[in-house]
Amino acid sequence: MPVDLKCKIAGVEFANPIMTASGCAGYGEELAQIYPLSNLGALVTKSISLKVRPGYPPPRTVETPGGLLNAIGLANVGIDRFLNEKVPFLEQQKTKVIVNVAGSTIDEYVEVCSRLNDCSCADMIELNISCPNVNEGGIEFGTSPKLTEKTVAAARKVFKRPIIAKLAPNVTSIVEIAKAAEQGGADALSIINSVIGTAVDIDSWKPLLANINGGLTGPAIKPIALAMVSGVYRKCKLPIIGIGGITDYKDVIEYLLYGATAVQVGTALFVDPSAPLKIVKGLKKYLKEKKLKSVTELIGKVRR
Amino acid sequence: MPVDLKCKIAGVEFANPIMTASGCAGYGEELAQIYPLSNLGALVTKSISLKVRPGYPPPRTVETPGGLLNAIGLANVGIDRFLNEKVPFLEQQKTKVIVNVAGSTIDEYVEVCSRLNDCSCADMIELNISCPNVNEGGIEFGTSPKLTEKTVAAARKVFKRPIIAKLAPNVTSIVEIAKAAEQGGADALSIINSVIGTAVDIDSWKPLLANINGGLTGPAIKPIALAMVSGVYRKCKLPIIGIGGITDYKDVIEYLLYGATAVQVGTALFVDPSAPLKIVKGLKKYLKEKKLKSVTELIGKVRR
Amino acid sequence: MTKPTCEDTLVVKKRDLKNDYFSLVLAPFSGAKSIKPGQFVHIRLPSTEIYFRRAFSVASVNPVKKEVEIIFKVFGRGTKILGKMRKGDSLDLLGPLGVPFSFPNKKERAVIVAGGVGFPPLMFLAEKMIERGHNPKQIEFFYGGRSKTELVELSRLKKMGIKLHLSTDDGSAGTKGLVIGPVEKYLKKHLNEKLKLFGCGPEKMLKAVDELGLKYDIKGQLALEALMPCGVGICLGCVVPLKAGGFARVCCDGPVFEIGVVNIAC
Amino acid sequence: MTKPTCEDTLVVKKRDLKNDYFSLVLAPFSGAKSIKPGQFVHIRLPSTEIYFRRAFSVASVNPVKKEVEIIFKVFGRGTKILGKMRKGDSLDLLGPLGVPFSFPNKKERAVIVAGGVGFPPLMFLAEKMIERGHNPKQIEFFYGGRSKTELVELSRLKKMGIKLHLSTDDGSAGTKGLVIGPVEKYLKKHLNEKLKLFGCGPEKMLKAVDELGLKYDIKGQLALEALMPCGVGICLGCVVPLKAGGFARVCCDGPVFEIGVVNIAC
Ligand SMILES: Cc1cc2nc3c(=O)[nH]c(=O)nc-3n(C[C@H](O)[C@H](O)[C@H](O)COP(=O)(O)OP(=O)(O)OC[C@H]3O[C@@H](n4cnc5c(N)ncnc54)[C@H](O)[C@@H]3O)c2cc1C
Ligand SMILES: Cc1cc2nc3c(=O)[nH]c(=O)nc-3n(C[C@H](O)[C@H](O)[C@H](O)COP(=O)(O)OP(=O)(O)OC[C@H]3O[C@@H](n4cnc5c(N)ncnc54)[C@H](O)[C@@H]3O)c2cc1C
Ligand SMILES: Cc1cc2nc3c(=O)[nH]c(=O)nc-3n(C[C@H](O)[C@H](O)[C@H](O)COP(=O)(O)O)c2cc1C
Ligand SMILES: Cc1cc2nc3c(=O)[nH]c(=O)nc-3n(C[C@H](O)[C@H](O)[C@H](O)COP(=O)(O)O)c2cc1C
Ligand code: FES
Ligand code: FES
Repeated sequence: MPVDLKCKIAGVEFANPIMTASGCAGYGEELAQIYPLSNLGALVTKSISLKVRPGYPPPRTVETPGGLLNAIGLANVGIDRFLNEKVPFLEQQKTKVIVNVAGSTIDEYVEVCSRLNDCSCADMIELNISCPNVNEGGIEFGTSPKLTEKTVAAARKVFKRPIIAKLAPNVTSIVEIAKAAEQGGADALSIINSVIGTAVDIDSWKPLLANINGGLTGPAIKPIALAMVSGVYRKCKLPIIGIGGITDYKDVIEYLLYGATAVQVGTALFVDPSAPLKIVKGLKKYLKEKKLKSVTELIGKVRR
Repeated sequence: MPVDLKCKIAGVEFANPIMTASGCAGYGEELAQIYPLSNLGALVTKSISLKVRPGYPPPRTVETPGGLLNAIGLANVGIDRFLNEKVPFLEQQKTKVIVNVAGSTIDEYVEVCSRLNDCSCADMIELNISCPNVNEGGIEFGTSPKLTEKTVAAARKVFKRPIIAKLAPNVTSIVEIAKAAEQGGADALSIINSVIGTAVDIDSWKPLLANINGGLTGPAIKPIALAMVSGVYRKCKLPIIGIGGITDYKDVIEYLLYGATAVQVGTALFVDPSAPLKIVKGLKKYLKEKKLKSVTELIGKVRR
Repeated sequence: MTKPTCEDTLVVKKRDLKNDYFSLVLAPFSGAKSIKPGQFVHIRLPSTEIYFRRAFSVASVNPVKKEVEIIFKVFGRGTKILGKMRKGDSLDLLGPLGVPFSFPNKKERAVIVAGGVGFPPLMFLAEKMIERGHNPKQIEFFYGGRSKTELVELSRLKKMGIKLHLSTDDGSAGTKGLVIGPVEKYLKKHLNEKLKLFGCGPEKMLKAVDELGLKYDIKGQLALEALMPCGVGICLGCVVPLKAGGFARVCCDGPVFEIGVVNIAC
Repeated sequence: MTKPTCEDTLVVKKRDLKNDYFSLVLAPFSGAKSIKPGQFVHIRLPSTEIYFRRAFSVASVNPVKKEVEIIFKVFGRGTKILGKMRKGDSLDLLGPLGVPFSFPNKKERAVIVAGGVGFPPLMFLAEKMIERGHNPKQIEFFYGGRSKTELVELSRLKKMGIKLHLSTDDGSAGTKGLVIGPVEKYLKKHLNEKLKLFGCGPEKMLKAVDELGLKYDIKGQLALEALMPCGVGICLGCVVPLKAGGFARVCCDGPVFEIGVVNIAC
């Protein structure tokens, strides 16, 4: 009997629960040269902002034990060029497209979201609220329940299809932020974005990232992300997309057991662009071995 | 010319900046069988609570990429047995002793601290505020600036020698907690305690820790800890003891450059109980190569 | 307890026993001559992929050549790397660690129960008992495994002159079924003798041996396993619950415990 | 661009060049025949200790045997592991990646400037140029290193019949001093000819070649290096600043860039 990998979030159906994480697959063009994107549950784009952003100067990345530190600086082509240059390509791909949106003011989020509302290619948007708010002294939207709710509510007004709020882990209570996002009208939650970290060169005494601080990602953060997914799953009803350190199908199962409906693969794509294909294979094998019919049977089934 | 590894925190002088982290060296007895504790800057004891605590059932640990997840449950002998059974041994060791204190109410902290005030063996105490507060629905003392300040202030009243507040990383703003500790009268800060994490067995679907959630430590968390040390150093005047993922002397230098005055080695002791000795050697060599006279010349010298 | 030492040693001999079992002889280890049966060494793998050490019971020592032998089965990530080590490779050893077995009185009959990869410390125990003058015929060595291929070093055990009782789950060698059946049969027959039980193997087997000891009032010792981050008593990660309440550290309060003391979970 | 493939290959030949330099031949790699000089392969190390791949320029290919040669110097953690690989070990290769050099017109004189471990792609370039009919005497190969022991594969380069100009910082071989001195001298003498510059090596050297190209108005290309988490253009981690503003990805907008385009930092 064939196993079923399909999953559904806010009414959108995905061929499988494996998505690429924002910033880890560009706009899909490079991966499409390696394998058809129809293999993915969804492609999540790099964060799109209102204006083009060149990003931070190099060095932008550091390898750390079990992880990667990055400070890319939300480099992206901006909404205009995204719609003109990237959407035509994405429209041809037989995969769901989730457009990740970044902003430095609520107005910017709104503007980008309303432009995307007219772009049917964007099946969903994912709000990256781990961005500094220029109107509030640079504090991150995602560290304040109030700002989180406001941002999601504002996007909600202009974008008619489902909205995912992508939560940052650098908070005292991610459950509180999750509830604020739910309050604001989010349809789903992506958990987590990268963890703040840094590193310094002991010879030159210079930070190893031009931006000094960066985001820690990769296997090192998986236990942290899992605990956050687990916490939110028990306190909040929204479907969860688990993110952080996923390398193989075993990691995916951990996320599903703790309550995720789908997952995103980020840093692992850098090591192996075909990781999602291997994960899908592994999942199928696992389900067969466990005599499960559908991947959805794993969701939240951790034995406490 | 000999290099100088001595460092001073709140008037207490340490032979070198390398201490053992709480919970990672017991009460010193086991390490003392391997090498004289005079090799350490200080021995930090396991957290001491008012009553004896057996700790959580096994499994208590999981190996993760670049790290360790633990849920020991603050297992310790309690203040009575500590004073009767462990202090006589510690008094004979030629090293500074920092007694780490845990509590589930402010009263418990106060009681343990006042008992320690009469024990001259305790050169300093380190308040572990990453403990659930039973009077406030189990929220951790260290996640609330108010509770942090109150706890430190209460300990301050009864303990006359220097007090270190040990901060938890699972907060939105560690700077805010650091300032609250300073406000409460702390003389120094230990940054950081372990990061909340979890893991699950994909065969049995049971969490890999009996307590489900645990604390992530080891190399995986070093970038996170460094960013927190760096942030607090720039906003708060208290001396900092850097903790998290230190394995070799290079890690120590990163902490010092970002502003730590001393460091603690935790998880690495499990892999190599003699790690502090090797770190001291490495530090000496580095200082010579860099033509520095004292390890204190590194503090905060990152080139931003 | 002898002071543990931490040293780089070399693989001086490697034997590929069958079915993923290997024997490695490591030397020179200055702590070799003080190692007693039941004690273990904590081995750092030459790969930062595996951050924590892995514990292995000592299977034999050569005090003159300062050699330590371990026997293991490839099981997970760490033992896989260990299985690929070649003669001349170096390994960082910490040991000897843990509480050893107490040797039985020479008049006592030792009933040794080994399950699968639990046999190395018991083989070492038997060898040392004989060296100390215990009559090999007074050593009943029950050795069970899933199937014939899971029972290794049989000729070595036979050469010791001990009474070897094999059993396999599938009946491919010795008695068919779990090792505990023949053990209980034996105990029942010899209840009038002075017996001492020794066990090492899977938890289920240990629990059964523990129960047999209590049921027939036979004293003895069990060597336990646990995940051991440190191996020296400082992390409290390796604990097992005690029947009397509280916990004990397997690495330094054990791994050898008296029958009836530990609340063995299965 | 050819579609990159990701495949397990075997080490079919290993040569220990001197002074921590090694050559590895990897095969079979189905992408081998399409690889052009300047392109690189991204290698996954057989150790999860090293999570990210490491990039290596291709030094030669054998399209029939589907072989890919890389030449590297042991430098950090990854190259250390690579240096310990033995014949028969397997390595996961992703490639070919990146923009290759453009071959110069056959009438142009190629002035190739190689610094230290930057020589492999340039050796490959010279080889392919000759294969395509370029007169070896029209290839001026400047090869500089810290000292004699840092210049490897000299006999191989000599056999190609190209004009080899060696230089070392300490004067132990060829001209004493940085390679850039002899290059400038040569350019000045031959300004009336049709010249094309090619460079690969340390940033300081690349910056100097870039400046020479602009100063004497000689076109050419430089192969850059950067830390490359992905190698395929998706992480934006490998960027270099452009003189015109903005950044370019070294892995897929490069590693080969036209002279005058990149703002080379030192
Ligand atoms: C005192 C002692 C003596 C031992 N003596 C021997 C011996 O003589 N020969 C031998 O072959 N083995 C022995 N072991 C077991 C050996 O340590 C494990 O096989 C080894 O730790 C497995 O490591 P790995 O990296 O191969 O597996 P991993 O990949 O680390 O583990 C695979 C799975 O097994 C679990 N696991 C890892 N270690 C243990 C453990 N110690 N107990 C239970 N589960 C574990 C992990 O959590 C994981 O889920 C002994 C263990 C102890 C504590
Ligand atoms: C397109 C390209 C082609 C290359 N071709 C060759 C080649 O043909 N032969 C060869 O020997 N090397 C080549 N390199 C360089 C090679 O990739 C590095 O030597 C290798 O990444 C170092 O890895 P490591 O693990 O040994 O060092 P690590 O231990 O990772 O690094 C040690 C230090 O070097 C830094 N570092 C690591 N990689 C690089 C890098 N790529 N550039 C600058 N700094 C780095 C690290 O940040 C670290 O500080 C090439 C690099 C690129 C990008
Ligand atoms: C290089 C890089 C760039 C990223 N860029 C973005 C981004 O633009 N927007 C965003 O929401 N998340 C971004 N992320 C975060 C990832 O989407 C993901 O949340 C994080 O990497 C954790 O997953 P991982 O451990 O699988 O990489 C980026 C991560 C990396 C490594
Ligand atoms: C097994 C274990 C037990 C610990 N117990 C305590 C404790 O009792 N009190 C405390 O303040 N910190 C405790 N910690 C946290 C450490 O002191 C330290 O802050 C943390 O491990 C980070 O440092 P590391 O990465 O060097 O291990 C414990 C850590 C571990 C791994
Ligand atoms: S393994 Fe650390 S206390 Fe036993
Ligand atoms: S290495 Fe990832 S974009 Fe170039």
